[in-house]
Amino acid sequence: MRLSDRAMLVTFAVLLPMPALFSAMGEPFLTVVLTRALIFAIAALSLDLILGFGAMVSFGHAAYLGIGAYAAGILAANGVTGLEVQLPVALAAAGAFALVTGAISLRTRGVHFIMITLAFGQMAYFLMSSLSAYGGDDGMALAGRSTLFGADPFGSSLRFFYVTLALLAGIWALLRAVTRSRFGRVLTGTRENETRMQAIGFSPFGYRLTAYAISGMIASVAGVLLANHAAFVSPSYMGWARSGEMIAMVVLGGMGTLTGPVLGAIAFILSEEALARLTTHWRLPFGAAVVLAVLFTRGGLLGALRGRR
Amino acid sequence: MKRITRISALTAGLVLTALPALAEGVKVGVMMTLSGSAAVLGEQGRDGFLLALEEMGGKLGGLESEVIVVDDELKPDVAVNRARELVESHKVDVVVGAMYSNVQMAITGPLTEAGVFVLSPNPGPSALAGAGCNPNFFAVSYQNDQPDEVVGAYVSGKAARTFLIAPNYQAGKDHLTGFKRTYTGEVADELYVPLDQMDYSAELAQIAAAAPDAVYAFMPGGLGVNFVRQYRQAGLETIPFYSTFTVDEVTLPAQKKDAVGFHSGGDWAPDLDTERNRAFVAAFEAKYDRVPASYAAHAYDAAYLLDSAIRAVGGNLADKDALRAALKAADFDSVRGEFSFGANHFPLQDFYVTRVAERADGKFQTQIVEKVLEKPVDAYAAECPMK
Amino acid sequence: MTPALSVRGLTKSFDALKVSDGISFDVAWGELHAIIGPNGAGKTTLIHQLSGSLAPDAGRILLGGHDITRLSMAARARRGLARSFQITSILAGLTALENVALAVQARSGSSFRFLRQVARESALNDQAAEALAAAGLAGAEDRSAGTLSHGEKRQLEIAIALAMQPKVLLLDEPLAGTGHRESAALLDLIAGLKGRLSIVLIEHDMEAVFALADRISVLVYGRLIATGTPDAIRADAQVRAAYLGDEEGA
Amino acid sequence: MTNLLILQGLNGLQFGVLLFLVAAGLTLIFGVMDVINLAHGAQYMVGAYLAAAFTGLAGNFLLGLVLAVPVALAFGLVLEWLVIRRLYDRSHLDQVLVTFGLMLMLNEGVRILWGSAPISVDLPEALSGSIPVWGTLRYPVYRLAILGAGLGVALGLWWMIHRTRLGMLLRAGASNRAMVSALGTDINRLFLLVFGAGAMLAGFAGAMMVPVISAEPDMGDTVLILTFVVIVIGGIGSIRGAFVAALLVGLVDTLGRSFGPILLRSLMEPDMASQTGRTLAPMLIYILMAAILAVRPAGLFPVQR
Repeated sequence: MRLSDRAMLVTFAVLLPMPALFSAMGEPFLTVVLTRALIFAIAALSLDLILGFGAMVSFGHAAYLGIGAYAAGILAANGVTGLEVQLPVALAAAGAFALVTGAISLRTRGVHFIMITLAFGQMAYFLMSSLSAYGGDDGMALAGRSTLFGADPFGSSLRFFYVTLALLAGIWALLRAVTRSRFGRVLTGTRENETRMQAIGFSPFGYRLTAYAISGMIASVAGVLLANHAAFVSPSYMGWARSGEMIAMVVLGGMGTLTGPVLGAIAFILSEEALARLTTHWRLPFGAAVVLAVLFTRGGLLGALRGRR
Repeated sequence: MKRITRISALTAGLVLTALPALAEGVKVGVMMTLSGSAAVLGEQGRDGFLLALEEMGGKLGGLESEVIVVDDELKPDVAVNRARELVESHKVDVVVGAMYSNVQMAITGPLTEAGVFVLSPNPGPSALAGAGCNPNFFAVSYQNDQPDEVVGAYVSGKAARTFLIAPNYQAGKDHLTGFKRTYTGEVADELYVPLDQMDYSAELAQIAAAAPDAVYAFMPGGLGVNFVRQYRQAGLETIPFYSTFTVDEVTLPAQKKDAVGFHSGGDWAPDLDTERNRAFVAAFEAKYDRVPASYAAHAYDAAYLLDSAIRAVGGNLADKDALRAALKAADFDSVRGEFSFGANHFPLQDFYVTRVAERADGKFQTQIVEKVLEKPVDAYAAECPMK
Repeated sequence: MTPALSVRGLTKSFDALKVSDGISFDVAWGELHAIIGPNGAGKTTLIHQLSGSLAPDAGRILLGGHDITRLSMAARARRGLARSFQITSILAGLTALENVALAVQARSGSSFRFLRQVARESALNDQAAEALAAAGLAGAEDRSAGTLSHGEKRQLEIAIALAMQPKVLLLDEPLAGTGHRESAALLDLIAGLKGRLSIVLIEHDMEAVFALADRISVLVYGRLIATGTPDAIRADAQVRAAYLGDEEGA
Repeated sequence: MTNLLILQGLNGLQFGVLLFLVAAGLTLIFGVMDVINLAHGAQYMVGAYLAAAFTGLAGNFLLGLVLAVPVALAFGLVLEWLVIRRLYDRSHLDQVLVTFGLMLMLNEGVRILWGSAPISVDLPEALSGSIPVWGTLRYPVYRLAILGAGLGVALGLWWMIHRTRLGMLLRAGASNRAMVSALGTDINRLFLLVFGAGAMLAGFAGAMMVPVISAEPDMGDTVLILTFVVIVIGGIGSIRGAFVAALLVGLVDTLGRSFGPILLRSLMEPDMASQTGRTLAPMLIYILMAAILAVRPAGLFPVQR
């Protein structure tokens, strides 16, 4: 088994008993914090598909998080709380947005791609900010928790945690399959050498666009979870700084592996939460940590793990 | 009595007087915006509350208090998380907060459902005043529209055409709605600007072109600083400037002379002539070396309100109904003078129009021009089912 | 019989400079057709136009009689036009086998398959291993392509091209940058391909060209000044004056 | 209407030259050094804070401005020396992350040093007030001064880039990096210089704006994003492109905000129009950028590489 897979199984094994441990410590709230980290792990995984496997540096990925959150929020505000409706709507909306913006963005390369995805992210942000029927810039409280065929998967923080963990595991397995499929190999090939891929008969555009859409759709699942977790939907989910944070999670965790982003997201959210408890000026040490981590480590957390072997 | 001083886990450098986790003590969460450029308001609120607590020797209604100060970062999703943490981890009895309406709307539901009382030191959103009023929520401030209604009523007799401007978010629309509710003249135009805009040259040109008799602005915090200065620079000061939350003690240190003579409206000003207020302003300025704003005054009142209620129930926090009734009674000495709660747990109090002036010591503050409304009932109270 | 590749009046200018000036030639089935010319003659521009990374201003390119002038590089590749690159162009992060298997994958079925593990598709792997072996890289299947030696990378390029089962193979200076022993091995490899598929060879090594080619075209300042058998080219006065003479004189 | 158009045109131009000052440095840093610098907006903020601080010390804004510019330059040089030069052989992704981290640090740093409250500066008497420009309409003197200073800097940059050896190196560097080394120039010194100059220009822009918008934390973020839009529209590495795109963005944004709702009102109900206008106005420049990139993926004035 590859190192990445082994590290992931260990991670799942460590995560599984955490809520019980937190209860025993008398800190049950940490389960809630960890759930948030797992939601971002899903988002980071989705970003890694295009960033790590497709070399597409999207600086607007937070938009998909927001699309998912708003799909849940707007439907809930109109009385539709079933995930059986919310998830397909979120997936469809995110997929459609990704196909349209991706088709334009993927005409560009390098820095231009980074910038145009940023611009589309900002457009989505401003659009939601002006949706005054759904809270506009303020956002809105989630009218009701999402249900699944009448069941209440987010009813307690414990249930929420395990539902999120299960989704994370499922998405991890799905992406593991996708990255090792024919499609995944073509995607990885375009990352390595686009001209070579064209010379053997692949037009990268279609593959890239497909990956871009899959990535956006998975991120929207994280968005639906995030809306339920915060019981709130806000345009601030879609800001460009959030996109930057997601890139940091992927790169600091180790991009192009499927375990790296998960570890990166967990480390990122937990250290953010921990620093915020120490000082209101937590962004200073946090920024410094990002700078130092990128400058002095290569290959992210997983790379460090690999280096020690 | 010797007291153990402990630094709250959430705010290094903020020293509070409290005993750790006493079963019979009272736990208070103070949720304010303490980071980002919006932090100035939150710092006022926090300092006002802590000043009152210090005056009371760290006790509230005779109980030892533990105060946990948290930063909502002005992000509703972060705020909800921190609120849940206050309930689940810290098991607070009361939360004093927040500073902005969007955060207030996000946290009030989860907190009150968990049986926690919420005292707002500033936002009084309409959604919590009318049909959505909440037995465990008390606005120690005002209903959001009221300051605007005061100014609207005042301007009605003075300007026939008024130009309105506010940021493009819910509170902006609410505040302009409040103004229009009492303003009887003609609205020249209504502009909504993006929240993150800093340069208002285009809007000022439109105001100049419209040549109204007066301008009414709701441009809170940093927006107001820039707007007021640019208003002056554009040579528009000949058009009378009325506002709410645009020129106050939070923005004046930056606006300085540029805001002098500009009007605002509210339920309090540093020069409000009550004995309690004189003492509060003096103590606040002595401790923090700046002029208190209404956010500090409200938070200060919230602490004394809480003190009075806990004392009234004899420290028995478990009896929520009794505590609610005691809070509702508002049997405390407010810096605002006469103060009581209406059926919807929003205050009944007097409102004033104020004007910015430079003090003898070179600092700037708002000063009361005249009392405009006497103990008005807010526009939404009738829809509230609570009696 | 229609030639494997035919080029008609290919013209390309950069600003005022004509880099391809009405180039026409045919490559017969199974022929190894070399194109030589001094530096700056426009060889690279020509191969870019043939492979599809550069669009000509005028002229036509026919592959097995079908006009491919307006097709993208990928579409040409799918129709049977393979190329190697002057500067080695491989997928460095993948293994040698994966590099070649991708080329097999490109011509066998859809690549929009998302769940089945591609590493387990024995049809792809077997054909890829065959192509590797044919290019002299048997045993290197699982090595990361980036860690191969320079000569091995050139062999890998040829293996990739072979795996595409092309009608026409464009070899852009396959010997560039290789050492003596490596280039000898590559020459053997190319000689072994001769007759099995049509090859357009661009190469600086004159000895190699004259030993391998069935026919040679000489490109000078964007124009083909002669096409013929090696002997005919050697004897051509125009060529000697414009090119070989220069070189011998230099 | 004509009056308003003239005023808003001036406003748009003034906004445009301001964006150009920030964008000029960023596009050179991209073009010549191939570094994405997300901390560039923070340097604009640093310039604003420096001007505010020095004005406080010197008691005079013009003196504060004069002091702030060299310190902003020095700040840029130190930043290059400490961090940025470690990024030259890194991927764009690493650059994005490191400068993102820097941006967080700088934003928080000024908050620690100067607090969260906005800091403002009084205008010098000579530049305050407004003058009539057209009929009864007046325009602030200081904004005209900004417009003039911005155009002056643009002219100076044009002269430097097209008439000096340094400019020749910069143009060469933007299209062919190897050539600069071949010309025997110390590439590290050139990069240090470019980064410092970029920081100085951004700092100068921030310093000039202090009397108008006051210094506050995070003020650089919005500017940064707008500047990205500018240099991407203009073509990365092209000063001329940055100039044209900056004016374009300035005018489109200002006129769109002002006249968009007026135009929409002739098409639909007033309520609907103002709602739609509010939604579209902030998105306008992003739509512009997407449209331009969809047609010209490398921007209006692509630099040949």
